[in-house]
Amino acid sequence: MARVVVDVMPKPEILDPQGQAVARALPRLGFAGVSDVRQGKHFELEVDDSVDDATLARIAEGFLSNPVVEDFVVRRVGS
Amino acid sequence: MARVVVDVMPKPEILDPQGQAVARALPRLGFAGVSDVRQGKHFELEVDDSVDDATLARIAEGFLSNPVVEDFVVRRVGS
Amino acid sequence: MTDTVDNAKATPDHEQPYRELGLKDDEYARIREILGRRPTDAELAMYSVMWSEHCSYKSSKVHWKHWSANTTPEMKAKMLAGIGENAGVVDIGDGWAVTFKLESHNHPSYVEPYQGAATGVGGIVRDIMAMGARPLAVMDPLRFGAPDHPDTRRVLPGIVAGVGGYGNCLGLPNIGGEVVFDPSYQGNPLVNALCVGAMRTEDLHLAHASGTGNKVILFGARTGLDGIGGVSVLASETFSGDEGGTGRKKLPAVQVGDPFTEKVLIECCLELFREGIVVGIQDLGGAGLSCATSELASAGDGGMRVELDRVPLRATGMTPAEVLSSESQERMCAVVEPADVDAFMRVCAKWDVIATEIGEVTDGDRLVITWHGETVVDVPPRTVAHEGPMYERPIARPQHQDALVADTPDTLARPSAPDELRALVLRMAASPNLASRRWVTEQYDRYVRGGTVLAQPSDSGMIRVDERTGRGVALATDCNARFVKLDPYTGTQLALAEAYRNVAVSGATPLAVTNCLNFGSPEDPGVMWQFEQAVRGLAEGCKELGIPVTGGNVSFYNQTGSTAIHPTPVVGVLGVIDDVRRRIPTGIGAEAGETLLLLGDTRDEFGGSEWAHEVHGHLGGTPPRVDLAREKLLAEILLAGSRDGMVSAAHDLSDGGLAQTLVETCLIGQTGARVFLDPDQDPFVQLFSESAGRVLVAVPRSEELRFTEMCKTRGLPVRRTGVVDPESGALEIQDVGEIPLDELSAAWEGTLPALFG
Amino acid sequence: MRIGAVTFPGTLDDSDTLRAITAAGAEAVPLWHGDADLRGVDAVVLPGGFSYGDYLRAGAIARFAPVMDEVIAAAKGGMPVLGICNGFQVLCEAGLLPGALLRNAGLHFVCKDQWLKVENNATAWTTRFDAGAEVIIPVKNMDGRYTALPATIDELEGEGRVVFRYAGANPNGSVNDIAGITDATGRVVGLMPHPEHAIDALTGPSDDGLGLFLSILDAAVRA
Ligand SMILES: Nc1ncnc2c1ncn2[C@@H]1O[C@H](COP(=O)(O)OP(=O)(O)O)[C@@H](O)[C@H]1O
Ligand SMILES: [Mg+2]
Repeated sequence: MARVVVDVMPKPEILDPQGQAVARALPRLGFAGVSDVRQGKHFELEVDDSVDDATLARIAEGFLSNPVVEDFVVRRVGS
Repeated sequence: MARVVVDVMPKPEILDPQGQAVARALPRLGFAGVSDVRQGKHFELEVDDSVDDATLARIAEGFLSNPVVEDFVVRRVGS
Repeated sequence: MTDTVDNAKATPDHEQPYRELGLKDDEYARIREILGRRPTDAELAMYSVMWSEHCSYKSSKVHWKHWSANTTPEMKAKMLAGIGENAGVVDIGDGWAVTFKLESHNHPSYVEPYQGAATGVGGIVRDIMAMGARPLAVMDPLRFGAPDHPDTRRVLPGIVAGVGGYGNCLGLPNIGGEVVFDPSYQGNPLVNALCVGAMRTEDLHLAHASGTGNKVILFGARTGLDGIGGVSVLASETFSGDEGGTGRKKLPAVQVGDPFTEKVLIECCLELFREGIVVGIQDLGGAGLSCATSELASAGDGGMRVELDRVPLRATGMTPAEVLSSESQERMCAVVEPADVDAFMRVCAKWDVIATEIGEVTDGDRLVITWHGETVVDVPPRTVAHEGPMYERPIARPQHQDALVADTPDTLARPSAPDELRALVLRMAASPNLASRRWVTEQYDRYVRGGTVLAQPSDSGMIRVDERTGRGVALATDCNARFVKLDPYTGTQLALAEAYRNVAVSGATPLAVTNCLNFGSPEDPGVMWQFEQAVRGLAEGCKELGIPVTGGNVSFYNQTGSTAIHPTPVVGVLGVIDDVRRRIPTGIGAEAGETLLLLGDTRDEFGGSEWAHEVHGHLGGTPPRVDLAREKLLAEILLAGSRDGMVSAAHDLSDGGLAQTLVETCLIGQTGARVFLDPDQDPFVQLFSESAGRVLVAVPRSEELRFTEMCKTRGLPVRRTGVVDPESGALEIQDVGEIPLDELSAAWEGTLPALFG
Repeated sequence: MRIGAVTFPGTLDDSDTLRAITAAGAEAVPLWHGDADLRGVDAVVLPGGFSYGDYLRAGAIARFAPVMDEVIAAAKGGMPVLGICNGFQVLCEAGLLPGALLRNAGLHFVCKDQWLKVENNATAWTTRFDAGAEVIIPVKNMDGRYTALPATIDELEGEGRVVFRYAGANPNGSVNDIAGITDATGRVVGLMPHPEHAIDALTGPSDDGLGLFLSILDAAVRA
């Protein structure tokens, strides 16, 4: 068993209203110094050792993210 | 300038229908071997070097996550 | 280096990628002729988007003569703004003006269903805001491929979630729409969106830039690289290999919407209008700033100067061509008198809306755009916005049309035994095109703003406009594209007739028409034949009904490979009702012992019917006859019935015929009924024929005689066809059998959740 | 009696809430998120919608608005506060009510006419209802699944602080079918369904929702 993390983020050129909402709110809450925020999704998968990296990439690209508007990163984080 | 990542996840004892929907769909799409999926949020912040860890923790705990139902992890990922 | 006008003059032979931008050789030559030189990159970007089919209507415009030829002065009388404005406006009385329009977002919704559909809703709402109106409600006529096709499973849930996600967050009730499945839409679903808004008649704002010295203000979201698509070939020309160059070629042509920003923008615009501090306002939709600046200038009486580098950007390194073509959402452009600029900025600041003065109205007749002090655009605005190319495309009736018409449904096997008919009632109720739309419509907020009087599953959506008097409007959109395929002229009139009837059965008086004409490639003479027939059919039909077409939208190139979709001219009809409290509901059972009356004639008409499609996969023959005089008479009778309290429920007959109407009236009203068929006519024909011009009404016992007499006097066929039976809990059709409501409900409600749940 | 309704950026049901307050016979007072001022009202309603787009979490950003400092202080001083849908989410984020509202179990936005059982008719907002009465009121939300840690649920149930429960099918997977709760004083109430959309059978499924607004008027008369 391995734990795999997939982070999915809006592509840099795509509008990210969620991140913007957070970025605009922070100064109002008294937090200075945060110049940009982007918000995406974080998945944690419990994966059988038999599942190889190529399969993980296919899951991340074809299902967990929408390649038209999102990028993704897959990481194995130990068993 | 530093990049800071905050991952926010539903607490283990809280039902996560989004993660479950993913876990249920994967076998149907022909992907075997994924036994559990949980879905949370992933934030990427561009932060001034003056912002210290305590402040980041306050942002993550008091704002980016809801401690009643969520856990969070803060990581600096280099400048 | 930025391609300036001076540079363009100095380098006349510089090769430009105009073909990649969709311009033909002669179109490019004409631009050179207009300008007396080659265009700059920025000018080329502007002309290429504004002269695209989508913005210029170059293949369809020649057919607009049918609208004008068929609009009489009486029809014009209530029209405050018509074709050519952002949206048509009609006077509904009590000092209220209503504006409404349909638009398509088909291709983006196929690429990215959620965002494509969401931004489709966002765009049509901004069109309505640009008229000075408060948006009141939206509708979403949708078409998908085969229901069990895997791609439909990808596309449908995303589109529905996108329509809902945007509209719900924006705070506009969804009051109706359509969900139609047909393999012809495989690979090319249709997402049409309608918005309706209202304003006081004196508040009507037409978008134009007049008054030398008036300021041009861009407000709303920042401008980014969204939707630039094709224009990035210019960037790759200018830059080479760096981040601003080839890397951008792969930019997605999709936009991401932010309904929250749009909601705030609506409130901000309404406050600006209330304060009387705008001369004109224009939304930024397709073609972004290219469109807004050239249209504002073109519609005004002067020129315009714009400092493009003042536009607030979201991305770094954008070129002027990219800024002009960006389709970033949630932006508006206003023309403001200098004395009002401060007040304008204060209102925007209150709503946290970014607003930037980007230019001013000039005397003269040029649109001049500068970039850091250098002139990158210097054009006569009318040549961009209004005087684009116009084509007289070849028209030819398709060769296979005769064979299609000859292949009638007459030889298809028909059921006759009672148990076969009973089974067919259930099968049809459960068929994907007739089953309950609840799975879709439950994802839409119907209550927000508190004015929704009728919504799904009623024949039309109804919104209260004036809380004091109860004045309101009703809207329906319809199109049976199979009918249009068989006979585009008649089929389009049938779409008009159905939408008209759907408005009338709610007790409202039909007043005006909008449309969204979804067709295949205009370069196919067969498609242009369908198109021309459809436009003429609609225009002439509207004249006969006495209600004008106030606007619409054309979407061409809806095809997969060389196979076009069924021609789908979606028709939207708007009606007015002086007091929404006298609306006619769809479901029966309000009063015990109501009588069911069938109005109109039932003929053996199955060409293009749902039965032929569902049971036999057959499409051929001719569509049902259309009789617009009959539709008008029906509407008058329903109006009189509603005024005098003679009608307690009404539901029209359309797809699926009488059987489906009975199923829906019983299930929506949660009440049983006993139905007697005419012994002199084939029960199958009575139950499933799709003859037009028919309505089922429920009238209280005490009104039966009076209502029937009224119909007879006016020459409308009426047949007593059943009674409402609250006790039975079943639909009982004489000589066919009894179907408990539970069983009916399971059939009708089960299909969409099973397919998409 | 003056009852305020707060407009945040992205609030949608504010005009409907003001209409409902007026229909009940009180004076409806619009309140603005950016003003730290309750304009002398006797009770406050936080209406539904998508404040700040609900982009971070429903209610998470609105909870920090200047007007909320006043609402929180007033609530602690005993002023009746009603949170409807997004307003309920804001109250939870602000800590005036326990628990949280998460994405619907079905993962879709749900808009439907919903039967509710009135479990507690002793709060400031529910005295007009009979205990155990069933009422029909629209529910419409994306994030309506009430959730709290088991100890919190036990406490709410034990103290009778569940005010409304979904009757029939649970539309969003809320724990114990919880549709609305109250704080320990019975003056701060939050619910997901929309009583302001059920004040007239012309534009809603019933006029059952009026009961909440009439109840608070009664409370003012008694006080
Ligand atoms: N995509 C949709 N969005 C909203 N409402 C819809 C949608 N599709 C269908 N509806 C509604 O469902 C009901 C039934 O639709 P339909 O059978 O097409 O109506 P009709 O036959 O009267 O034109 C109508 O109230 C219609 O407005
Ligand atoms: Mg109908």
